[in-house]
Amino acid sequence: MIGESMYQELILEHYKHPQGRGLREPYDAEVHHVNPTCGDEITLRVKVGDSGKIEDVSYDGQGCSISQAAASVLYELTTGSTVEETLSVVDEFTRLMQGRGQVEADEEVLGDAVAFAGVAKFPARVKCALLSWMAYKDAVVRSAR
Amino acid sequence: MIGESMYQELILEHYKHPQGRGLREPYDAEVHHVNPTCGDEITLRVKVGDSGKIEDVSYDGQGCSISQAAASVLYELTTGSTVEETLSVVDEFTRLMQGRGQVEADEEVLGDAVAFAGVAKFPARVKCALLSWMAYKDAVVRSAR
Amino acid sequence: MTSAGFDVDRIRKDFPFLSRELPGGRPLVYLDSGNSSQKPAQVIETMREHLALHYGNVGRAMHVLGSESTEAYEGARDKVAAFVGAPSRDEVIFTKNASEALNLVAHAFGPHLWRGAEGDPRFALGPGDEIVISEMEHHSNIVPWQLLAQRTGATLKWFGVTDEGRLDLSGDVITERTKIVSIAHQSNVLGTVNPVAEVLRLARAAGALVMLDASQSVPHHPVNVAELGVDFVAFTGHKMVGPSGIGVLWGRRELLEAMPPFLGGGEMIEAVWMDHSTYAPVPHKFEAGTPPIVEAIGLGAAVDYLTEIGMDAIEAHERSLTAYALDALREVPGLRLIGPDSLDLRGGTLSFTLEGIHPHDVGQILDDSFGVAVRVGHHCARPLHLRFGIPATTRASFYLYNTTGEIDALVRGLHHVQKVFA
Amino acid sequence: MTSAGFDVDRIRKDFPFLSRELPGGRPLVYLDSGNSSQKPAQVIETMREHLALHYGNVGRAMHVLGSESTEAYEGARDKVAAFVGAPSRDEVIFTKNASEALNLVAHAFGPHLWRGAEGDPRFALGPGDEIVISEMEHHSNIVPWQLLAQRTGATLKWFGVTDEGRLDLSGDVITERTKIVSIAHQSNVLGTVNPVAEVLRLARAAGALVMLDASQSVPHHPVNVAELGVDFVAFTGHKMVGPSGIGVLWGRRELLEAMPPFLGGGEMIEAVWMDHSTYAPVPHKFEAGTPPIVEAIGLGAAVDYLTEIGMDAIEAHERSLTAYALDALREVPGLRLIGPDSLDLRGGTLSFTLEGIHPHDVGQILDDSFGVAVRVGHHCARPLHLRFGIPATTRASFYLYNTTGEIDALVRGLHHVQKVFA
Ligand SMILES: Cc1ncc(COP(=O)(O)O)c(C=O)c1O
Ligand SMILES: Cc1ncc(COP(=O)(O)O)c(C=O)c1O
Repeated sequence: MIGESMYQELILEHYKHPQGRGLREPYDAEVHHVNPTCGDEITLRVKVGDSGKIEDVSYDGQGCSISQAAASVLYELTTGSTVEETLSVVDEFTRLMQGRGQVEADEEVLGDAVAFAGVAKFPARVKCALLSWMAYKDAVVRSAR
Repeated sequence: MIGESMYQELILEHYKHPQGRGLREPYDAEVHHVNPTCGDEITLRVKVGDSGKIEDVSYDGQGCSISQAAASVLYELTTGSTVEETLSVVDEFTRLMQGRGQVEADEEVLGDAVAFAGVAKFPARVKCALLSWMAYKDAVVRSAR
Repeated sequence: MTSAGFDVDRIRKDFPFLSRELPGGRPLVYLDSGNSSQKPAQVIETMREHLALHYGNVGRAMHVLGSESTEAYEGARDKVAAFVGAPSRDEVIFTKNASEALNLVAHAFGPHLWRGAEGDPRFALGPGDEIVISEMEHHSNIVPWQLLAQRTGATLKWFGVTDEGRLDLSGDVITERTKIVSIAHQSNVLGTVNPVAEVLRLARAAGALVMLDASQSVPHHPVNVAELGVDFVAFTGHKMVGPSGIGVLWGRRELLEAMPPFLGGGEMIEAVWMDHSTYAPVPHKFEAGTPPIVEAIGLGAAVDYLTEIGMDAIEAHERSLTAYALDALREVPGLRLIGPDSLDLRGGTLSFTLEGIHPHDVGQILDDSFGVAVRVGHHCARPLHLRFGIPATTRASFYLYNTTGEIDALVRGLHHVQKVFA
Repeated sequence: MTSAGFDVDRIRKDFPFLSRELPGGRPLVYLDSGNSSQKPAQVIETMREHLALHYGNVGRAMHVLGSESTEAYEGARDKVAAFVGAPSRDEVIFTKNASEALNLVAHAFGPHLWRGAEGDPRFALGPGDEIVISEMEHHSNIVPWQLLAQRTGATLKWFGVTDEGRLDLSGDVITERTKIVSIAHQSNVLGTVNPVAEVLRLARAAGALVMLDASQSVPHHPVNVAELGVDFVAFTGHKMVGPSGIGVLWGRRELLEAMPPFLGGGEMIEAVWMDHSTYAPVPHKFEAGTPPIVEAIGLGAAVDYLTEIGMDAIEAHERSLTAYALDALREVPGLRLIGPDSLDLRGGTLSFTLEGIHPHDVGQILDDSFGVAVRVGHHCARPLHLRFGIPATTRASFYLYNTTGEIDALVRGLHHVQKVFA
């Protein structure tokens, strides 16, 4: 990449000190997602509270620093928010990632997750960043059933 | 074509005043050849004398000026020569035509037929020029059976 | 100037080939764009610069050059999608030419699809099933379907062509057994623009899919695939001021997803084991191996170029050239036009015979003596020529860089040809 | 300078991409030629000039531009044929890439051939018949054969790979039922050069045909197809300093003639009627539609460029780079080389893992901080990575323009990567 490093300090921070990592009880739904092209995988659980707020997102998996850090940031951004709020964050993050570097990130919505903007230019890495987020979306849908 | 016209005076001369045109008796073999890509066709007969010399080549057909003129030149170059001599002329003519303009014509062998040198650069026209010559080769082979 | 804002003299400055002089100082008059078009400096320079400074393989590379190439390649897909009004960029598949696009769709049909659970019945084809094309097709829209019929035992049928050079839709060519109808949007010989809506209606009534060979329409008219309402559209870069080596298949996403893959290899997979594979989502499912990267980027530049001038303006310019040429050719004695002789539903492609003179000779003398480049032969549409009982025609085809002066040169040339062979 | 007459500094001047500077004045270190190579000015300029001044469609046109294009296009075929020692120029078929070449041959096999009288028994394939590949193949030499097995019901089998990264020829993989064996000449991951003669012996004993995926050998070694003695060879332009959009299939003439056509369309026919067609002689039988004209011409220029430098000299240069790199990488702690660790029967492609650090991160940091371009992932050889129990590797691959200084940069970069993730 020119000019702007994909490895923002923040991403390395999350990679080295992942937030919320580990699988915990209780949970409403558990999913297992794999990126077949690069072998990255994640197991992810969500617990939704009675108030409709995300009480916990717990996860475990393996992969590159981008996929690991993305899961950590996901944990921070979702826990404590309503399901609806988190899904709009997921949508915005997905839009950013699939924008091939042409899309302006909405910092208001994304918070720390804007650090991943540089990833969008590398189609091969987009999937790394999205792995946990797609797993999260899937888990939330299942938890509502 | 640049520099050197395909339509040498000689070719036009042969086209307008074809030599030996028309089907005649007697003959040892008759063949009918078609160029399926452009629809040109020719019927050609050969008569070989006891001395092994070509006594007559007679032909009829339709096609562009190149194919018509080539048949006329063929008639002139073959009649009166031995089968062997004519086949080496056919070989040289074929070599020239298939040389994609890279091959130097042997005037000693080809005589008037060098006028066709310019045709060799046009793959689509090479078949026009060769139609009667291939028919002749075929007929000679058959006449020997 | 033929329409507001369209300045052919300015356009001609963009095309380096026009700076060539033939021996004797003659200009080069290129009336063979239906065969392949010339390229503007904008396209050539885009390709040169990419090859020199930004080249890397796409998709799989994670470095500066790889990401620059990927961005430019996928950006070209966006441009092409917008150019033909594709509902989604993922419906645009890059092939090497229009022929590959047509073959790709033909290969989606077959009996082997009955085996797997994944087989979609719309692509199941066997004995008794029918494929429908027309008598005015280019060989590239005939032979793939002949080969499909041979592979599967299905029957190949076709619409005829009227004496005026129009599609003859009478008779019950399309039946309940018809699975696919594939016809030209515009004939590369007659210039005829076919009535897509009518063909579509007949096909839909029979439950058949419809493919359009738009090789001769996309370069010359505004084309919107969504408005056309067909299922597949094929076209080719080299005829639309783009480079060789690049073609396009547009297809409805849902159908592309239902189709089996065609070419197998790198980039078209999701995951590979020795005994089976899963495939990437469209469009990549149909782009096996390293694609024509720089060629797609060149096509993107071509689309930019055409868009900037405006397809409406290009169409209008060609229309006025065609009107001029129809008038001028009518004055040549012994000239027989093959195809519609009015401006109604036709493009700028004029094929004709000259009495008593073989087209090969016409074309060669025009080139030799006047530097006028036309195409002669059957133009890869032999059945159409058989239909008209002629082995070959001479064809003049126009594009945005042509002028009425060049049509005058053609007519002068034809008179000379008649003198040479008189 | 690594061998007499080979001057890498002079060569580097031919490659415009080396003039690029990354932010901070860092040079660009390109170690990803196994993925795709860079292009010298000679190739780029040949293409530019042809596009600008000499472009026309090939074969069918009879005018100045058409004949110049045809001459250049067919001239490129002569060059390629000479470059790989093809007994006849007509045995060289231009495709869009190596993947198409491999698919083309795979599509020659099938049960449909039993129907027609023209079917050659060597290409008849059905249930019980076997296709043999290997575990070290690129996806482009796996998926086409998987698809063929699915279409026909034939069985796909494969040679394993030893821990050292060599083809494991033990066991009776090839049997009397084997119809085709297709393996890589050189692995795109391991660098291993496979023992062609031995594979050929086994295949011939079983009466099977042999195809070589030479995508990674033709660019880097002198290759003579006649001496190799195999039946088919595929390679690709973009890996041998040529453009994208062009690949090559070489095949024995007699086999090419016996094969059914693959893609149908213009230029591959002799004559077309609505209900059947006859086909052109090889090579045109397999070149449907407008071919990648300018791309073939660019490949011709690439072949000229490589020939002038000399394939022996290029091979020697890469060999010395490989020796240097093997030594240097041995010094990096936690680095595990996947593939032969001696110079014996191997090319300049080095794949490895770094303990505890994902290759994606290795590649990206190398690029980010050092401008060192390597490839990371499974390099389109996922089964090979599964074989070694790893999801991905980092791969450095060398070409004629690389230097030992660039290998030093790689090693410095790897040390830095280890620091970042420590
Ligand atoms: C060994 C091998 N085979 C086949 C291919 C496919 O070549 P292409 O992408 O040009 O189709 C490659 C390169 O990608 C390769 O390294
Ligand atoms: C109507 C039509 N269809 C298909 C084609 C084939 O296009 P390509 O040669 O790019 O495959 C052409 C042009 O040659 C054409 O005019």
